[in-house]
Amino acid sequence: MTHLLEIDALSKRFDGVQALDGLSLRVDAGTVTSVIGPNGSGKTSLMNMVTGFYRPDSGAIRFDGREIGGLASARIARLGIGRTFQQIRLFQGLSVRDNVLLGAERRGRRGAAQRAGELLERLGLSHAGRWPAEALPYGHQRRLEIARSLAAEPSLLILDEPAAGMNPSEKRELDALLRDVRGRGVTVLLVEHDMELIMGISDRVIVINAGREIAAGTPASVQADPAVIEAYLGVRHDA
Amino acid sequence: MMDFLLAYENVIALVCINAILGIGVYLMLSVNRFSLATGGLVAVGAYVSVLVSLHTALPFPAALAAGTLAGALMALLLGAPVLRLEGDYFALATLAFTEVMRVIAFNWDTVTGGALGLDGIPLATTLPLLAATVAALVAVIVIARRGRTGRVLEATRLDDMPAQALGIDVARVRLAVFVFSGAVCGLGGALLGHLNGFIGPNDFGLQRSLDAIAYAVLGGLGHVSGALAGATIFTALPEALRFSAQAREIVMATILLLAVVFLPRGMLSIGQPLRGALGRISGSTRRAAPAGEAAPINTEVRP
Amino acid sequence: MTRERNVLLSVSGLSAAYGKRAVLHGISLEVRQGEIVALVGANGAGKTTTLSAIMGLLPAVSGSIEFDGTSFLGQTGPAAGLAVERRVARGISLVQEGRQTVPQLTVAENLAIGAYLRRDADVAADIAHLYALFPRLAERRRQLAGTLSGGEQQMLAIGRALMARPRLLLLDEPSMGLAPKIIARIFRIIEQIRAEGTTVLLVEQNAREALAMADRAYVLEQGRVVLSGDGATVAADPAVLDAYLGGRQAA
Amino acid sequence: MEVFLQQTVNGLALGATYAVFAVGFTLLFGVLNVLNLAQGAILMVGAFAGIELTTELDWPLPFAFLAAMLVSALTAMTSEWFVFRPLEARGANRWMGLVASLALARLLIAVVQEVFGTQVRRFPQSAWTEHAWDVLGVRVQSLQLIVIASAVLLMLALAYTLRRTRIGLAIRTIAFKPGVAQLVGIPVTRLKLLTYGMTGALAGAAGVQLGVLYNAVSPFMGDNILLKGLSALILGGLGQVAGAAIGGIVLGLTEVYSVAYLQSSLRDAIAFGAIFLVLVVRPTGFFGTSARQRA
Amino acid sequence: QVIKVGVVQTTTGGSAALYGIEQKNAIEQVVEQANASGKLGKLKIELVHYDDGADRNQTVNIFQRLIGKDKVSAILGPTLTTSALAADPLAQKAGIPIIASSNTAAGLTQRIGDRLFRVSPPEDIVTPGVIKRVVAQNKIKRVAQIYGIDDQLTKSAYTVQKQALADNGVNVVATETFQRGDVDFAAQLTKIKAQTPDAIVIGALAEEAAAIVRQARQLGIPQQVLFIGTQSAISTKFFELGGAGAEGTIVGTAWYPELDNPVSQSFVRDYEARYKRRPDIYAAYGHDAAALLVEAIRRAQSGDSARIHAELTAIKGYPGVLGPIGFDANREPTVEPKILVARGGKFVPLDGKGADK
Ligand SMILES: Nc1ncnc2c1ncn2[C@@H]1O[C@H](COP(=O)(O)OP(=O)(O)OP(=O)(O)O)[C@@H](O)[C@H]1O
Ligand SMILES: Nc1ncnc2c1ncn2[C@@H]1O[C@H](COP(=O)(O)OP(=O)(O)OP(=O)(O)O)[C@@H](O)[C@H]1O
Ligand SMILES: [Mg+2]
Ligand SMILES: [Mg+2]
Repeated sequence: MTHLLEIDALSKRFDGVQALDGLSLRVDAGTVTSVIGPNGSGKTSLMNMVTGFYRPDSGAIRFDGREIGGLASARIARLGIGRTFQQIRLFQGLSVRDNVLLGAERRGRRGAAQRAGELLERLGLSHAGRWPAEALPYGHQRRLEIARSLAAEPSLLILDEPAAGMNPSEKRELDALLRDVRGRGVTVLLVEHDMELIMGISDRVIVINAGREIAAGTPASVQADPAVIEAYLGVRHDA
Repeated sequence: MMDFLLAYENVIALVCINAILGIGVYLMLSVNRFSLATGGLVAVGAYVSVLVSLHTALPFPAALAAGTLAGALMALLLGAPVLRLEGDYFALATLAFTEVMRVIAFNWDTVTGGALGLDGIPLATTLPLLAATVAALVAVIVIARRGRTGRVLEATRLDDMPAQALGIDVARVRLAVFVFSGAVCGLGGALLGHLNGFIGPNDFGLQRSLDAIAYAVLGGLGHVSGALAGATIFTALPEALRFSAQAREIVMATILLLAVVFLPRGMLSIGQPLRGALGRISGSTRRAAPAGEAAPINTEVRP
Repeated sequence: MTRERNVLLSVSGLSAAYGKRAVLHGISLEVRQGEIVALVGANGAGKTTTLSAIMGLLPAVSGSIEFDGTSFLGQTGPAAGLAVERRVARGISLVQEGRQTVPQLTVAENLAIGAYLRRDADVAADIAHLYALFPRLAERRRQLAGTLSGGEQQMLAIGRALMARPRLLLLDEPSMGLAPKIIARIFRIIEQIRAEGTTVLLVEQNAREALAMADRAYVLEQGRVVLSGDGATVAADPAVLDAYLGGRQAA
Repeated sequence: MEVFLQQTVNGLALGATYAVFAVGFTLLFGVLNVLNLAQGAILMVGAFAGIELTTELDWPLPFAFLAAMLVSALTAMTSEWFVFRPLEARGANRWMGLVASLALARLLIAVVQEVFGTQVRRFPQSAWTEHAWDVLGVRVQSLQLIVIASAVLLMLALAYTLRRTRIGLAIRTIAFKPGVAQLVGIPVTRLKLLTYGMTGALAGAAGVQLGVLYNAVSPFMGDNILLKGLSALILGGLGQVAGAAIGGIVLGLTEVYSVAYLQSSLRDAIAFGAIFLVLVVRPTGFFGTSARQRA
Repeated sequence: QVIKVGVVQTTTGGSAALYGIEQKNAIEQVVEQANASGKLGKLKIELVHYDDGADRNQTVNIFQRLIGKDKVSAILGPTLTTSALAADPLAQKAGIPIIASSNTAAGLTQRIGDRLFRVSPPEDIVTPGVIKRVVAQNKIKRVAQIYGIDDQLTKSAYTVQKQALADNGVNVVATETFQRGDVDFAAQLTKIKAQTPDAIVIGALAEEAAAIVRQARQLGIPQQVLFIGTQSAISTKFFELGGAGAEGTIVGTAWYPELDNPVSQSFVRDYEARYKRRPDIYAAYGHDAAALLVEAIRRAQSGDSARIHAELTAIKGYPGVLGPIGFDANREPTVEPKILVARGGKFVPLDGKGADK
């Protein structure tokens, strides 16, 4: 199997904080790979580096065999990496539909409109197409972010805590959506704290702590790992 | 009619030129950058075109082209380092640029004539030409905003970070818009230079930049027509107030202030419902956000 | 004690709207002294809106909000409510959804402004206490809040609200974005502050824990209260079970 | 060497006035999040108040100085009340605020001109303001010392207020996130008004300082200082109070040294060129921290 | 019959308003007196004043309006030379005579054309004589120059001064500049002081010149270093703002308030009575501009621009406040410059009683 994303010995330091400390990981094409870890362990920083929002201090990031570390984020996005933000970043003041249209920006006008319609439908937002984005309830804003990044048709989709603010039934819908996305050949790199979602959907889970990998493997195996329980789960977590 | 034209020809010409400068500012506002470079860029366009007219045998269109090109080129040189700056820092860097340009104009006697300026410039700028220029600019912008370009600009204006995540190279977009804006300002300068037969450094200071911003903002943000409305009102009002010789300045300032306070979305917001129907994607229709939710459009924070 | 004396917050017939869009349609709920009350519901049900209205961030269209026996809305009409900061001064504190910190202030400063209205001498001790609760914040005390990780910011937002020593704490999805281990800790903290005398109105998507801990709960759907009762009863309701507790899958 | 020292003294006195003005400017910028371009006009109003009191009512300078601060403070607060607050309540774009401040400046200048005329005025001279010492061949005027000392005092007072009192923290909170400020019980509206008052007072102080030091009080005196204030602001990093103070001093020295060692006609070009370079090298000014919010 | 005359003087918008207002005041005074005196017969002059806010674009607007709408017979103004360069050609083209009273740039009348007259003697008429005299009298070898770089008036004054200094073989040891609105000249003056010049030649308006002389003395530039200024310093403001520093400043000019000339003396009296302050030199220029126009209209007995123009050309030796005044072939004023020195709060003739040294 080919590695769609390969990260080698990635490090990043902010004054006083070693956010990432020589982290390496692989994401196989067509899978859902999850990254979990305690708050402040470096997950978002990692995603910021993969998408060009942070510049790595050292280490390599290869996407589809090509080095992308330090490239501008727009370049990286155009190579096929889409993302959502942990702190929701919608285009405030634009309608829900226009937000998605902007995601589909690189497609032709007609195609974009059609695709936006489909995505809104799929994410249950069609009723709100004309609302200003900030009028959506929090959970729906998250969905809108996902719709927007899917509109750009990425081959790798990075989701930073997509389930935050969703209730269990909504999480089930998210789960279904992610399966659907994977089914369409999009690789998903997921950051989450929701164990049910993680355990249900992940093909592989990587656990980091203080910027370093402490465990990796199938959901079941990491869940049973005492180091993971100690650092992250607190108690054995059954799902 | 003839009489009216005779008495107000220059006012109308100034409305057009100011509208062009307002459009230059509008362009930058449409990518969320507050440019105070107008004065400097207009100076570059004006001096270059006037020098072409005075020192070469080239025809007027060539002088116009030279001014436009010079404005664009200057914007390119300036934009490369300066556009990295965020929000207000960008505004202030462009302010510095405008001031430096003014000082250069005062000091470079042999070329600019210093404080004495340049005179004897052929009066080539005509009303039809000005009107056509404004119309053409408005048309280009309205058409461009309709489609893809409009959406890209809108995303760039609203929030850099997600725009980049969607593959929009906001830096490139801004530079392109700045260069276009520079060309517009350069053209405005060239036209201005050939309007009255004289130019001097004091025509191009910070005041010019601030006025241009007032045109764009006062008319109504979010649409080119705002710049037109703003330029018209701003330019014509002092003339309309000619009757009150001394208190004119007070009246003028008061009207401006009231206009801003009572029409905080710009003069065009008088016809708000109409516009809402017209420009959905270009519109900056903002609903009331719940209090406590600071919804900053710009991405920067100031630690 | 009479029942009246026991009620700290009483909302009745509350309606609220964003512009023309009505969102709350006559909500009534009560929070008694020393209780933990949970408010659950789907996305968009109006939970956040309810808290905003109680806090005064959003004017109520009609209905009444009484805190500790005094009305927040006044006689002069629905919009003429008590200003937010006055409600804070009366003893209500809100932790907003989505990690609302002041990004440009340091962690320590964020905590300090939480105690803005306090004039007692215990502020320093309270800060120390908070650092003990959230050691991560202690490590980062000089860091600008805006550069914290999502979870760290959430801890900070909760900490800031606690610094006000409120009588009634409104929590909007406090567990959001926190690691499981921390979530467990947050819930313990909530119980602990209740034990120390603070009343809590809790909005949570993590409904299972919330309901397990709550004395009473209200279920909101499309701006209406559709179910209420003590925590266990609500948790046992089949509809709730399915929608908010992960249904059979988790049961 | 003597010349250098003399120029340094000149630069410090000039820089001190810039600093006082810039500090008020930056404070307001921090809270209002708008560049209040009427600040120069507010300074001018203060200077006129000072001059009227000293020349027409024969007030001693120190009292006139305080009164001028008060008048400017009231002017600023009035403008908050009638212009900036309604604007904000109507959800205006911050650029609208900027245009409003321009209009306000125009109005203030026009009114002062109408009332007091266009003539340049000066403060009365007295023995103790005209005194000068020759120290090591450097001419130090009592006025320069007074101006520098009052500037330092004002800035220390402000720094103390902002850094060491809860008001200061509250003001910074309002500046950054008014929503949160409300939620912790900060009386946002009142504190904003207070902040306007403080910045106005600083502008008034700078106005009198400039007036006594250079004897040039005119309705247009604000235009020039506004530009200097903006520059000091850039140098110091927007919204940075300490930065603005240092920025003001640095600007004063830069101007003076560029006259002294380069060419006086390039004074502004060098000052602004320097600002330009600073921005290019350090995109958030000398003391500004990174402005970018993390993803 | 009413004859309309346009007055374009800056009364708002920056320092130009300082001398715009003075000119406007004097012009109004002259016309009112003329109308009242009955010397115009059946004619009556109506002034149409517009303020251009020191913005030459507005000046052009105003000229178009005066010509196209108000149909004026003649125009007095505008205040600034930059405005004149932009607007005067309009009047020239329409054949309407203009009399300028504060434009002093060399060669202006020839550049615009035969309709432009001026009463303010250009710097190149006044300054060379002053420099020559003072240099010879005080054996001046080294001078420093300081001037306003962004003002037409001061810039042209500087150019003429520089030429005159060169012609007299004087060594310019420092050339410093400032900009409009600058209030601090200490840096420039410190630099000048270090060069130990014999004199400082100033190209500045009254207010700036006052600040320069004052700050120079405060910085310890010794009393024997002479100041040589321009005619714009002829203003009570110069003494008020310059204080003790003003003492000894030498200027060349066509007029000063104490001028021993009955027309001037009655003008000063009337002006003081009317406006509660002493006129400055711009008021005097404004006066003569208006007086000459009134005289031309009186002679023409008509509002016809061409006839007024012809009469203006013909005027010779009219008794103005500047002395006998008329226009030469280039429509420049024929007045005799005088050299003055500041003594005890006023200007006195350098040759006269106060002139020691
Ligand atoms: N721009 C920055 N400046 C300073 N420190 C930073 C910056 N970005 C991240 N950090 C620090 O780096 C560490 C890792 O942060 P990161 O956001 O990657 O954590 P995370 O794993 O995503 O946590 P969470 O689950 O809470 O979102 C944190 O301690 C954070 O404070
Ligand atoms: N600023 C706004 N303008 C218009 N409508 C809004 C606004 N904010 C919220 N709404 C609407 O009000 C309704 C209730 O929203 P609210 O945020 O209270 O829901 P919630 O129950 O908190 O949801 P979540 O669980 O997603 O946070 C939603 O339909 C939402 O679209
Ligand atoms: Mg994170
Ligand atoms: Mg909510």
